[in-house]
Amino acid sequence: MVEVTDVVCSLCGCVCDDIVVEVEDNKVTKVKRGACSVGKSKLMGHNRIKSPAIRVNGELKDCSYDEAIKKAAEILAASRRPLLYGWSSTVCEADKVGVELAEELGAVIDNTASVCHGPSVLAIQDVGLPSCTLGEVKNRADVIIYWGANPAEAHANHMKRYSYVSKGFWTEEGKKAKKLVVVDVRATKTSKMADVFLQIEQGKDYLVFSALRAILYGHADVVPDEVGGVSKKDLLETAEMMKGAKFGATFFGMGVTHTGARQNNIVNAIQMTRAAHTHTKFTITPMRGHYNVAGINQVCTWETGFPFAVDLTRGYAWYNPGELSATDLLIRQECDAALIIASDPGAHFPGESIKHLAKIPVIQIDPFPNPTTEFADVVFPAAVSGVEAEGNVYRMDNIPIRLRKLIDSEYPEDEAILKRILDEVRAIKEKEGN
Amino acid sequence: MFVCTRYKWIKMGTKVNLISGRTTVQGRNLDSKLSEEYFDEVARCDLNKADLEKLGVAADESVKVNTSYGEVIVKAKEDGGTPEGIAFMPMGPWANAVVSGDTHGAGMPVYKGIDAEIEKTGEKVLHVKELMQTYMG
Amino acid sequence: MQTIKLKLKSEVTSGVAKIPVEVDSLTPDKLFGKTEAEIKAVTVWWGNKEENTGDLFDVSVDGTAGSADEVKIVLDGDLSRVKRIGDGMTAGEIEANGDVDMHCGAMMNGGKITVKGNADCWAGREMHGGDLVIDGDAAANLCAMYRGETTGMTGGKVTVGGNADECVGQYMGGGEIVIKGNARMLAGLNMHGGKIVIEGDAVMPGADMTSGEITVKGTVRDMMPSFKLEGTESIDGAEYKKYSGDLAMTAKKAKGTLYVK
Amino acid sequence: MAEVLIKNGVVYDPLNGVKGEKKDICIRDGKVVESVTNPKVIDAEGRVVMPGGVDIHSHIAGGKVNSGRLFRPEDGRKGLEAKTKVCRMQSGYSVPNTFAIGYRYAKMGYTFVMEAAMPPLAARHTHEELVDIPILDNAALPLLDNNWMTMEYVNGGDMDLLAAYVAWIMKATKGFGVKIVNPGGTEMWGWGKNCSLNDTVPTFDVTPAEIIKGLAEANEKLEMPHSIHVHTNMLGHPGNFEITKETYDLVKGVNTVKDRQVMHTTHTQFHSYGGTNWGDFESKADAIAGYINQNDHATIDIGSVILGDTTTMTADGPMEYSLYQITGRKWTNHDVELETGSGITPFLYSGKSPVNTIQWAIGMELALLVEDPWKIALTTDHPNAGPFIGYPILISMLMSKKRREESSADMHKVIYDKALLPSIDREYDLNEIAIITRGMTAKALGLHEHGKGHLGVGADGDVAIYDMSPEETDAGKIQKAFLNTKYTIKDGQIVVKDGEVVATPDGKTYFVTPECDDKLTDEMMVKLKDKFDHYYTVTLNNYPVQDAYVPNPYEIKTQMRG
Repeated sequence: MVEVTDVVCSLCGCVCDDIVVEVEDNKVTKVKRGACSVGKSKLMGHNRIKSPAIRVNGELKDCSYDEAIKKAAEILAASRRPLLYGWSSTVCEADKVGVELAEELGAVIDNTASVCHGPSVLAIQDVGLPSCTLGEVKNRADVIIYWGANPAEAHANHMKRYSYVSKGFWTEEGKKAKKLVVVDVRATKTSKMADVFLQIEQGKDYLVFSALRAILYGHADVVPDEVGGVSKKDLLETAEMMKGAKFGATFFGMGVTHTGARQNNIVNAIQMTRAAHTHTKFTITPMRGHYNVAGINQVCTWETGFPFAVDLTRGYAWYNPGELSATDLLIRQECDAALIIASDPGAHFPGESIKHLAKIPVIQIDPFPNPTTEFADVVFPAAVSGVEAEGNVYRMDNIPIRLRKLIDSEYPEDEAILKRILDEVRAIKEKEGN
Repeated sequence: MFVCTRYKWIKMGTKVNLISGRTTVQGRNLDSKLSEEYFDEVARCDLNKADLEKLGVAADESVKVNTSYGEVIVKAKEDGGTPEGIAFMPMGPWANAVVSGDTHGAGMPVYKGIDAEIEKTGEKVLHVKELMQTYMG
Repeated sequence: MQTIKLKLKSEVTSGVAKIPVEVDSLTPDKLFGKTEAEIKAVTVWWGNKEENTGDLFDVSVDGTAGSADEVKIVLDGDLSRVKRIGDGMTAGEIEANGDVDMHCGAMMNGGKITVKGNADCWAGREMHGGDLVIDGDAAANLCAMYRGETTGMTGGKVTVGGNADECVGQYMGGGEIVIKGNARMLAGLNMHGGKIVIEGDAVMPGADMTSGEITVKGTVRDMMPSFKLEGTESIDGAEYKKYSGDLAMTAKKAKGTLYVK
Repeated sequence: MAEVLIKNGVVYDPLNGVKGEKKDICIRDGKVVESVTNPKVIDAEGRVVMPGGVDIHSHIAGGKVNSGRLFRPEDGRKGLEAKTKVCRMQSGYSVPNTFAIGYRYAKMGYTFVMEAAMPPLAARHTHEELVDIPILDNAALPLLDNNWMTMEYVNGGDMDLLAAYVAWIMKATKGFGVKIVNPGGTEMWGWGKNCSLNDTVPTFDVTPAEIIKGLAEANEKLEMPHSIHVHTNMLGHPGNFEITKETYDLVKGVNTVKDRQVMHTTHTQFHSYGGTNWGDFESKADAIAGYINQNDHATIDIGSVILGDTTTMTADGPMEYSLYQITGRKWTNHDVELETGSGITPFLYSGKSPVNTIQWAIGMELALLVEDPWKIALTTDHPNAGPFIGYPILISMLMSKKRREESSADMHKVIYDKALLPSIDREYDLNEIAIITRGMTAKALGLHEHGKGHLGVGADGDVAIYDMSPEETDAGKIQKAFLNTKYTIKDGQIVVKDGEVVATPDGKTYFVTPECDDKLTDEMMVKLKDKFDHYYTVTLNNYPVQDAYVPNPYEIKTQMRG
């Protein structure tokens, strides 16, 4: 038995890196410390896709990697509008090959941000993002707002490691000396911990943000008695609490990105932060979901100039979420082939979009079988990043951390599979004289 | 401490405002979506006690969730945190069966805030593989 | 006067995948002076391959033109996957018989486009001049900006016969938009010039506006809580409340005007 | 390996005293040699030949650069170019993608670029992007001035321990030298405040002046190739020239065994401001240049303005906030725990604005008023005062008074009242241009000892051949020649020919590993470990940049002086 320390979790955007596990006979046998139940489950492992396979007459038939590579490359090289989607639950090294493959194919490349924090990215492109690393929140923040986020369920270590419950340099007393504000439609595990819980009407976030902004800028007089189910009195008290902070930190989740005004909710959340910043230090950070969704946004941006929903048809990047994001392409039935890696549109896309995916050739690269496997035509099992493969990832605050390899795998890494597909695509194009 | 609870969005009868979102157990099974635990956690719809009573549904009985974009059968669950008139489904294939793919030029479907109707049903909840089969052909 | 008829061949949109054709190369400016054979040889993007216009469209040319102003392009067939119609045009006329895909009239500087159907997202995006008439509905981001830009439409006139989806005229700096039907949420978002008239209903109009004018003749749902009531005014015989805003942008910037019944 | 002979060129190699001589350059195995036997011959036909350009200060890689790209798709759409058989896709103007950075610099004849600010905690990010930039050799300067460790050692006067910490950061980040940005101010910005040179930073009880001096001493103890590299306090504030001069004075007494300055201060244009507010704002370039002329311990780069829209980005968080408050445009801020921060906001430099006009003049005034070109480098602080692609414009301005007069006529008339530029007659010659773009920069970085910035035997085979004769006086033609080389040769390989990129080899990353006494390191580690145990959110073991991030390393070892 070997104890491995400083293990990095490859599940959610918290990317906790102080986990201790035991490894025996090339297996993770125990997660001793550091991980939440979700992360622990990831580290301990699940049923795997056992072999590469190609669908023949409706059934997946096992085959060699060589055969699957050849088939995948043929599908992609013949495609007039391929979609390469996913990229969030793998490492940046693989993402780079993905961008190169997309460029070679004249494909659309999109990542899971488009159904997660894509609206946040659009908002940042509108007004920017006054933010900070999570350690700044840990050491300084005395007022913490979770808006449309439920970290107690979705990011179980977030409050303990980084925010409300953590203890830092100027926050030695921990939560005793902090205020927690939760804004949500439902009462949640997180809202039960709050000093202030604003239970707002579903879909009315935008109005509440604007009201708070007007108050923070000194125009409480125009704000009506009630906004989005919240009384003016509560809004005024919340604004006072924000103004009185030494260091305020807002975190927001999919309660805001998925609702009503979507990207404009986030614009407004950021505008509220800027308004609060005229009184005191205030920051805002999206609660990114997958452990490396921030990373594919980074890689895609430094390579193409744009973070997601990028069309490389003409050899240069045309960026436009809402036109080129995966769900849009699929509901419009635009693409004629898809490569899905490290994600599961079968589970997370609207049914209307899945219908088109089920009709076109789909290549899947993933360690685990999932709903997408049910209609994939070529399937590649891959090593699990963070357990069987190392590589770079970006935490929700864009801090880069290197995943560790804990055990050997019989399966190749995502990067290696993608490189082989890319080589094969190039060989086909060479043969065709392109 | 103050808590705002004056909740105004209460619809009549079986009409609800449907939202979907993450849960711990759903997250724990992200890499094992074919498992029973995932099925039990995700193929469900949380409603307030009052709404359940209106529907005449007990916990763990099947309900049909209907929107303009589709319908799906899931198990009903009681959740005190969910206000009257709101239905919560964990994110996953069942919730998505009734979500629109239209992003209104934003790239993001509206996963929360969908007008839905809920009714009691005797039909069985489809397993994930069966649910995926409905998208084929 | 010259009429160039382009009818999209049915096989282009009859496959399992409906791959868009991008026709930014087919504007009166760019086709002026070309023979039928030359027009057929102009390339358009269909997915990741460039194709000859003649391979995707039935092409016919009638009459002659002394300038691009005298060129009229008539588009027929299933145009629901034809993107960037009239992109950047400065003169002449385009008539599209049916629903058109995204970016119709984007970056338009002059001339006229008539859509005899619905227009998908970003019609009139960053339009600077000319006339865009959409008989049916307009999808989201009508006359809005490109991602990251802080100026959308700056000139010209857009008329929508039906309804319009979210974010009509976002970051609008000039020009005029008339929506005969309803507008979904956030019409005139971040507007800093120009004029929007919504004859039907609107949701949260005028958010973050700093200048310009919006008139909603129907009902407003979810009025922004950060506007100041300035009084009432009569427009075309009807009484309107006049608001200034958006104070969420600070008083210094809140120079927009919103008329609501 | 292949040999190359560059014949008939007129060579400017200031580090070797070659000022426009007709001279052959021989390259074997990527290095300059005395002679070659069977070379590929490039006939330079009387054109100007220089060593590959060395940029001393540019923001090309890392978190804030990429945040700039991410939040400005409207800038991205400006520079779109399709992939070719050789080149990857390109995008962007003020914030180009990684590929475009490599190609565009190489086309201007540059072969080495220093990334001027690397937050240690996010060093992996900087390296990931550096690796992705084709052709260019590169290095990065870790930020060390607002680090709690630094401030605590400065406060305690423990200069040896400070040196041990600097050494550890250098190794942990694979960094090249000590970067200082608004010392103390960024920590204050953690609370939304700022500070000036002699203000005390609460909690840590140190002044920016003490931080600068302490780091200068630590830097020299470690015998680093480069001096401390300083962005002084109060950037961009009217009247800041006094603080700038005071900052220079701080390190006057610091000794170095190296043949270079003890302080390089950067983007000096932003620090040469007179007046008390934007109304009476005026140029104080003469005061700054006068100081530099009279002293030998400090060098500067100009940070000259290129008119047009750009993206400002710096670790100086409070400064970016001030700028955003002026413009109201989008603003991104990213404070980094225990270390540093950053801010980003777009900015338009307009010739119609009196303030921008004076700023535009100051950069060039500095270059023209500093008498010895070995003390000054050409930069735009890319992309802060303008994108690097504007260098050829600046070169043509420095070489032609006529061009400056023509351009001044288009600017706000304030240029004739509050700027000095119209009264300056000096014109740079090609030798001086070669100094401020390669000779001086390589020497100030200590890279001339490692084959950069010159063409002597043993130097790297990095050569730029410009499509102009040495007699050329037409500013337009000079600008055109410096934008697209006839040839750029990198390590003996032709990478640009006739203004087109023809090959894209990987660049090397230069970093310094200073060694110091184990006992000292052990003592420092006790304090450092406490920081990780209690305040950082990344563990000590996951902090250092792994070797995998630097696949083409060039390591420079130094030893701490006892």
